[in-house]
Amino acid sequence: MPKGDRLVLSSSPHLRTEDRVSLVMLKVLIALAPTAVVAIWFFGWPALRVLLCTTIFCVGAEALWCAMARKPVWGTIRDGSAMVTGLLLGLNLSAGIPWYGCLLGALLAIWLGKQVFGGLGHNPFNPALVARVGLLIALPAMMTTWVPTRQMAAQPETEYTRVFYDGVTCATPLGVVGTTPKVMGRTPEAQQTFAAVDNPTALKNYFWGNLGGSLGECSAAALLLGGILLVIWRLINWRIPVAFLGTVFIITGIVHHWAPGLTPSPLFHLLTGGVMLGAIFMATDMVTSPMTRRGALIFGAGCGLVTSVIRIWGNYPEGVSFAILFMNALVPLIDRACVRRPFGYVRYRGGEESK
Amino acid sequence: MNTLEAAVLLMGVTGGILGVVIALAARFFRVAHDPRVELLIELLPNANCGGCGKAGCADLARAIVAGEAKPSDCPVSSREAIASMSSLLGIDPGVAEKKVAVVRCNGDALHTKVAVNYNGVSDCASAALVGGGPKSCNYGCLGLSSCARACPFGAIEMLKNLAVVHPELCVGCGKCVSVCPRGLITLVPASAQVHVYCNSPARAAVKRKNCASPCLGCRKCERQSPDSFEVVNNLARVKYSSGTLPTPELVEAIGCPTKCLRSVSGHLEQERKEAHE
Amino acid sequence: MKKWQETENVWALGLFLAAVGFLAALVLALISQLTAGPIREAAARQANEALRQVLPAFDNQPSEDRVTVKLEDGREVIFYRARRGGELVGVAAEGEVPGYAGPVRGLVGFDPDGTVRTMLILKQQETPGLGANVCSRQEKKTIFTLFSGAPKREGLPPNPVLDQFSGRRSDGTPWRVTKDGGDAVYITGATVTSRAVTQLAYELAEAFRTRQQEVSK
Amino acid sequence: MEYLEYVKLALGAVLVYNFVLARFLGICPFLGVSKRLGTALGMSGAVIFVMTIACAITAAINQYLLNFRWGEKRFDLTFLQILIFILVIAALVQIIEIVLQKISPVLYRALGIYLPLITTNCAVLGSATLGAQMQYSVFKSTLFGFFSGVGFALALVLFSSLRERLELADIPRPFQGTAIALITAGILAMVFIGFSGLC
Amino acid sequence: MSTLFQDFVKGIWKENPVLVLVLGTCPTLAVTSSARNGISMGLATTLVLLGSNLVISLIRKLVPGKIRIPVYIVVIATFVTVVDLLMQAYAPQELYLALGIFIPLIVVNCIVLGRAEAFASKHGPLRSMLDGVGMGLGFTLTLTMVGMAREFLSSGSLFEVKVLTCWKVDFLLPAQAPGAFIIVGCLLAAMNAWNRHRAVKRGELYVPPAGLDCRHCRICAPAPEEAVAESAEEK
Amino acid sequence: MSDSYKCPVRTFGRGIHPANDGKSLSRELPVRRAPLLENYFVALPQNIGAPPSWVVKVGDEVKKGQLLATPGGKVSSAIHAPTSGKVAEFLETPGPTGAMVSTLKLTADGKDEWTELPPPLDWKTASREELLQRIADCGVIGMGGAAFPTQIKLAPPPNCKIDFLVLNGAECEPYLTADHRLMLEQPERVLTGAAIASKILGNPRTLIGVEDNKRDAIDRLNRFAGEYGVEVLVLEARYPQGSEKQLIYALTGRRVPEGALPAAAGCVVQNVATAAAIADAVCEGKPLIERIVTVSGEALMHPENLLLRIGTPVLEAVRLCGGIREEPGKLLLGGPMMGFAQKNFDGMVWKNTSGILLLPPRLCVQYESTGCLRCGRCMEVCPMNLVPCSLASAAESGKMDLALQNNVLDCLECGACAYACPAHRPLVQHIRRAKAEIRKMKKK
Ligand SMILES: Cc1cc2nc3c(=O)[nH]c(=O)nc-3n(C[C@H](O)[C@H](O)[C@H](O)COP(=O)(O)O)c2cc1C
Ligand SMILES: Cc1cc2nc3c(=O)[nH]c(=O)nc-3n(C[C@H](O)[C@H](O)[C@H](O)COP(=O)(O)O)c2cc1C
Ligand SMILES: Cc1cc2nc3c(=O)[nH]c(=O)nc-3n(C[C@H](O)[C@H](O)[C@H](O)COP(=O)(O)O)c2cc1C
Ligand SMILES: Cc1cc2nc3c(=O)[nH]c(=O)nc-3n(C[C@H](O)[C@H](O)[C@H](O)CO)c2cc1C
Ligand code: SF4
Ligand code: SF4
Ligand code: SF4
Ligand code: SF4
Ligand code: FES
Repeated sequence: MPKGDRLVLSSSPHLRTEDRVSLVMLKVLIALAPTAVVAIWFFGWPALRVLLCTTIFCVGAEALWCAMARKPVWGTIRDGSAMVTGLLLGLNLSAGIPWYGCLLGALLAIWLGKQVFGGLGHNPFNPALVARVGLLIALPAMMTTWVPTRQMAAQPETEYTRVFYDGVTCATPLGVVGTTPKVMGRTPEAQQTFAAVDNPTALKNYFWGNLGGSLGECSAAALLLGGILLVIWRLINWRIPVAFLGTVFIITGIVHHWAPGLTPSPLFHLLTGGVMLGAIFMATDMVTSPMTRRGALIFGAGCGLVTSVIRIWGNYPEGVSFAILFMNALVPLIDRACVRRPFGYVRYRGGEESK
Repeated sequence: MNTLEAAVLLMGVTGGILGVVIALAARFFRVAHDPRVELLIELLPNANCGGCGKAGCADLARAIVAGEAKPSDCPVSSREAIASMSSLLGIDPGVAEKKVAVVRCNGDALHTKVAVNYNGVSDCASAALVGGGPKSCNYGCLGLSSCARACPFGAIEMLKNLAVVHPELCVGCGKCVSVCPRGLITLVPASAQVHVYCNSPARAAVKRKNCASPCLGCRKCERQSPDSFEVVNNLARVKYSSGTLPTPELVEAIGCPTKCLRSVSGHLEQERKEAHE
Repeated sequence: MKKWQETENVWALGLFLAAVGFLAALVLALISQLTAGPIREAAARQANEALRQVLPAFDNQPSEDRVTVKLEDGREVIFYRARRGGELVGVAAEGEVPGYAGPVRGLVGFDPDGTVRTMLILKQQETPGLGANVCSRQEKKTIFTLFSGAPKREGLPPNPVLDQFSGRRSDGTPWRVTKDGGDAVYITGATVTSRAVTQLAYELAEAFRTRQQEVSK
Repeated sequence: MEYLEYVKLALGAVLVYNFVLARFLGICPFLGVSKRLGTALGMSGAVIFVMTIACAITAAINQYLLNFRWGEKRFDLTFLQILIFILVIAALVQIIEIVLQKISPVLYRALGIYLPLITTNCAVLGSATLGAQMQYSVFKSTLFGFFSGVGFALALVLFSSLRERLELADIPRPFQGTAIALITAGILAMVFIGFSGLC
Repeated sequence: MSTLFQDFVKGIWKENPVLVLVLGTCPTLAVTSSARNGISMGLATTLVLLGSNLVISLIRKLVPGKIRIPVYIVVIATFVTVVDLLMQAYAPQELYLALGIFIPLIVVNCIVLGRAEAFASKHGPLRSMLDGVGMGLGFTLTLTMVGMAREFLSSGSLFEVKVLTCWKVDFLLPAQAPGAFIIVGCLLAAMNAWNRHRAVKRGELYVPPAGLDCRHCRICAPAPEEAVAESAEEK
Repeated sequence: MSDSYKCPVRTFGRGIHPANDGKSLSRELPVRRAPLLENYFVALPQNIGAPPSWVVKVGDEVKKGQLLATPGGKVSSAIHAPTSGKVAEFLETPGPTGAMVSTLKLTADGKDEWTELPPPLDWKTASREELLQRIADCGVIGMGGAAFPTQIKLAPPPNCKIDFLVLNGAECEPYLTADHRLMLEQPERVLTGAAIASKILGNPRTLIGVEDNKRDAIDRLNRFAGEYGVEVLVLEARYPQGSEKQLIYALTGRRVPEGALPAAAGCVVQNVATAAAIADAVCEGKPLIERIVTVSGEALMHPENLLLRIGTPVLEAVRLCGGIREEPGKLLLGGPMMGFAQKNFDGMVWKNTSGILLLPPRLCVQYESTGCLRCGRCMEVCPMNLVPCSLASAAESGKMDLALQNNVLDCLECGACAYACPAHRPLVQHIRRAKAEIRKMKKK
């Protein structure tokens, strides 16, 4: 007969899904793996060093904060969100970042971006992006010095490599494009520069990953693979990346068409810079994006709009981080605008019922 | 005309116009503001605890000036503050007797069994909705410190899973009273030194099974001092509204068999001591 | 009769405020007249301060003694002439080129023969820590120099990009940074600003060379 | 391309040189009335309204009174700028309050309670002074005031909705209240830096 | 003596206008990118406070209640203009430019008007001056502190002197706008933590600072006892 | 009703498929009548609404089926003795939710003698009022969980035209198979009850919704359904299909308006067991004193579907199933999704107790919850289209007004959200507290 000494008293439901936060984060890490591998393939060991540094520092920063705030350290580390933040932060940096840049980034991400707000789930802004933007403002020189890929160094010199690569450092395509109108204005030479970076060969390079920039920006192919995994696992709302990329495509397309010489083709915009990484992995961070379907569309479109505006007219060659953070700030408003009506809510009597 | 004259002229004219305008504005506005409201807000504690039943201190100030409330409705203000508010308004202070809260339960971790592992929200009201809470006594303190969190003055301390009020910190705002799902907390006159630390109307045998220090309803106290105690529903109560409040000495003399009739200080002291052990 | 402090007479209040305004204006007018001189001096000092740094010692007011010339593309260059004892000892040229985040405005001092003496950036909005480093000349004080009382160096604090033009003269071939095939050093990550500064130096030198007659009157 | 200039003025005032997040003006009300979205909306309306009018009037004063001509002679009374601007703004706010109360009690109830907060607020005097410093014409100054107000409103509304969300968050105790509000504002300021170069 | 001393000292910690009352936030954030700017701004404000408190306490018996505030504003604006003119004439030019628009904005700094209302209009000239200087120094101290923190955290230097010479690459975040918010936020948090720690240690009740709201600022409104005394007098 | 009704939706969308459905433990086991026990504990009130009042006192001898308590108001229901015996005492015991209730201890005399029952009615000829009165006299209440007095439900306000009588045979809760066995073994009782209820309601279209994981029951029902004018509809299995609003939507495509009763959508929903009880009451005059209960769970030695008398102690039910296999980690009254965890084995069977579950410790992990990820899964599964995570965080930080604004009162407490939450947030507990506090506030 039962003694009843092991009974647990808890509220219904008494069954729970097998899914856990740590599992969710593990899946995100798996989806990020192709991107990380491609980055290491193109940039060599320095890339691995950066990724390891950011991940370890982020987990360490989380542990340190929890120890100071007397929160359960292991319980917090275990959920794996710090690792995801760390890896994403690493993918947002150049392979040439020294270790202390990684450390500062990790502190910014975990402390300023996440833990002051109460930790996992409470942060209104994407921690990895807070760190990236913080570093961009704090250490602009470090954050705009890009390392060429190993393959680039081996290539014979062409017009294409000339605009990018000066032996030690290299420019990102967006960097070239961003400074071009400043230096040359909307002149034929500028168009020539555009043509040098925006042609089928170059685009193919960008797609597979042979270009300068952040580790995570390099291969659109790997990012898409990860994105497909995330969608299959139902970890992200596909509306966000679709709306994001779609808006960038449309806006840059319009500007490219109507104001030639101001910006390269929309395909160029989709394949370069952080837009893929941002749209697939960072705008979709569930903590900092709207939950409703309509909200997701608005959010994605907003990200695309701000990204395009900054890329075309702003000082910064790349606007994805700013755009996502800006839209993060709008999330509470979006959520408020897209309230869900409960089942059975009747707006018009007799008329068509609302969903 | 030189710059100096021009400047002086300009400012003189502007000043004059503005003076007139503002004076006119002041005249228009005279009714809009009652300065007494502002003064009262300053005199109120501005803790916005809601103990008065109004939406914060400013609202009470407005109500007092409008004659809908009395300064003494604020349970938090000191007598002096109430007196000065009253004199400000020229009304009778009508100071209510100071009240403090008391948690009528002895069921700390040593006395009352915890029947099961509770896995859920750490909040008394939530726990009470789950099978009546983890403790074996269904009337006693759940020990999940909802009241302590609710108290704006930090007057409730949790000792071994039992809420204990520090009477010197408590201002009698009553916030804790409304959060306790067991209705364990009552406001009593601050002068009362003795309470019955039990809330269970169950039969003595049941109570004994669940708790090491319940009120058995043995009527020992009622027999000794019928003016101060009464026993209803198997449970002794101090008659707070009667003129004669029991003293700690009386409690000594009665010698409650389960020690659930105790003085405030004795209770606090013992709980503290046990907690530190 | 009510106390004055509680008066509600509109005209009395108006008058009082007028009087206060009157007094305030009086005080301010007086003080502004007193400080007018020093303020003008300070402004002049400020204007000449930059000139003093790029020109040899002079005894005239170069900020008054200036000519403005228009370049072909319509931009303006201002030349300030420094004289000692009436004789031209140097000329400073002020001009503007687009930088990374807005215009970069600079001043270049020349010897009368067109040799660059020094260059100074007056106004820029480049990224702090990046482009701004190209433009700034800041004394680096440390506690060591503070305590050891290192001798105060002559002239301006050094800046590798700005200082490299000293001693050059324009001969009509544009100066370029090494990256663009020239010989001017630049700061990695701030190529645009370095280019802008180099171009500014060249443009001013070239303007001085082509208009030497007009300028060094 | 006249309109382009106005677009740039608007973008500059709203995003790039946002009053609160880039210029640090009006921080007290920004922190004080951003706890509820509703309050923030009311305050935003009041600020836009007052700033627009204040900029228009002060620009006129600056142009016609502080630099006025008497026959041949020009008087430079700019040293009276601070004095006269603040007096005019203070009076203006009071008058607006009265007028609103008389002509539109609804509007008064929506905006009126915030009006006294505006007098001692850097933003209004700041926009007037900046407009004067940049020698804007009266029309341009009015636009500047309006768009600066919109920038203030944008920051305030964004911030209040964020704060409403933060109220549900589990913020470490020392950071609760104004501290976390400032930190959030800091991150928001970082974001707004991204807009540099748009104007 | 002791009251005089208290008048002077209270502004420095107990009623510190920035940290305790979170007022005058704009200059605290805007001009503290370096310690030198912070100290200069603080001193300019102190000067204004001193002058306006003095004059207002002198004329307090003369001013009709209805136009009290406009008159005070005129007085304050006059002093601000004087300080502005003096700085323009005699202060280093780049300092004047760095403080920029925030000198005129001293007029609307709640601290200045607040002290005029709450203190100078009720006390004699000596006490008012002490109060003004005390509050001003409290403000100055805080601004300097914030400036030092920002300067040190961004480049390891204090008052433009490199203290940590090994610090090679400047970390520009604290020196810029976002850094200002974040550093002041962290300072507030540190102060909360410290006050709480102290209260707990002393076994006292810790009352967290009220959320910022005009109603919680005691500067503009008279202190309670005085208000009562006053209203009693009126009767 | 010649034209065959086409079920427009078949399922309600959203909801969950619990991975561990647990029904196989007891699905194949025929209902067994429990032997007579020594003591029964009958709690009062059994129904939702006004509590009835005892009409017996300590020491009274009662017969099986004798009235123990009469209804204490309109929305109230009678209670009858489960067996013959002596009233031993009245106790205060905690109910399944922990609220204290008055309980009568009945010591059986072993004779199990029926009292004189009212005569059977011919439902085809009896009047509507007669039928309703009989149902009331027999103490029939909703056995699907809500325990609402059936006679009230079957007499909807005259302004609501009832188009559908829906029999709820969904039994979507994992582990529970009581309704399944009932439909399989006694379809005619169920269908008779349905026909009676249908007659009372003025012969609306009568549907019975059964999930497609009970194929055998569907076949059995279909064999008889035509005779009774009832249509059997197959639903996709999905939790919480059995909730009346969702069931109505799945079967008829109608939505019950927010805050309204099903009658507003022209529907009345009855559990199949209730229908069987109606049939017993009308056709045999038997009061509701026993019901089928699934006693199951991996910690139990032999899970079974037992026909238990109301008032059977839980411990005895466990004993009847051969005791335990391992020390249970949870004892539940009801199903695992909505049932109540008990802190001891002192409980008893109520009229709406459909299951007694003993879950093994491995299914009773002490969950630690992290902060909400805002992943939206709770939102996706919520059958009421709410945003559970924001309701819960509003409740957690004490913002009941915010919760109310977000329609917390519409929550069914079905638990789908908490089931799906990867952060293991105690969503339902927070929501329940919010609802309780809002109700308290509203009362004030
Ligand atoms: C945040 C940011 C700030 C920048 N600031 C400057 C700057 O102040 N000056 C500059 O010349 N380039 C600036 N750049 C532009 C890049 O550093 C540019 O790619 C760099 O000048 C390298 O160009 P290159 O390929 O010609 O070497 C900035 C870029 C970024 C992303
Ligand atoms: C207070 C209350 C009043 C009710 N009144 C009626 C009623 O008048 N008519 C009716 O048919 N059902 C009534 N019901 C029963 C509901 O329709 C429904 O059966 C009950 O809420 C349980 O449904 P559930 O188990 O799906 O939650 C009432 C229920 C409650 C709680
Ligand atoms: C989430 C949820 C699930 C339910 N599941 C069932 C079920 O599987 N079977 C059932 O008969 N009633 C179920 N109910 C109860 C029904 O909503 C409704 O109360 C009942 O079918 C009415 O019939 P009754 O009055 O005969 O009990 C459920 C209620 C809720 C809220
Ligand atoms: C799909 C997905 C995307 C994520 N993206 C990010 C991200 O961009 N940046 C980040 O710091 N964390 C990300 N995380 C991890 C986690 O949500 C994040 O650490 C929280 O924001 C911390 O509260 C992501 C998690 C998931 C499941
Ligand atoms: S007294 Fe009440 S509220 Fe306080 S801990 Fe005990 S049960 Fe909870
Ligand atoms: S203990 Fe209760 S009554 Fe006393 S101050 Fe705290 S909340 Fe108010
Ligand atoms: S919110 Fe309520 S109705 Fe919605 S899933 Fe959760 S428990 Fe069910
Ligand atoms: S399922 Fe859980 S983690 Fe996801 S949104 Fe809902 S409550 Fe938050
Ligand atoms: S200092 Fe208060 S608003 Fe600027």
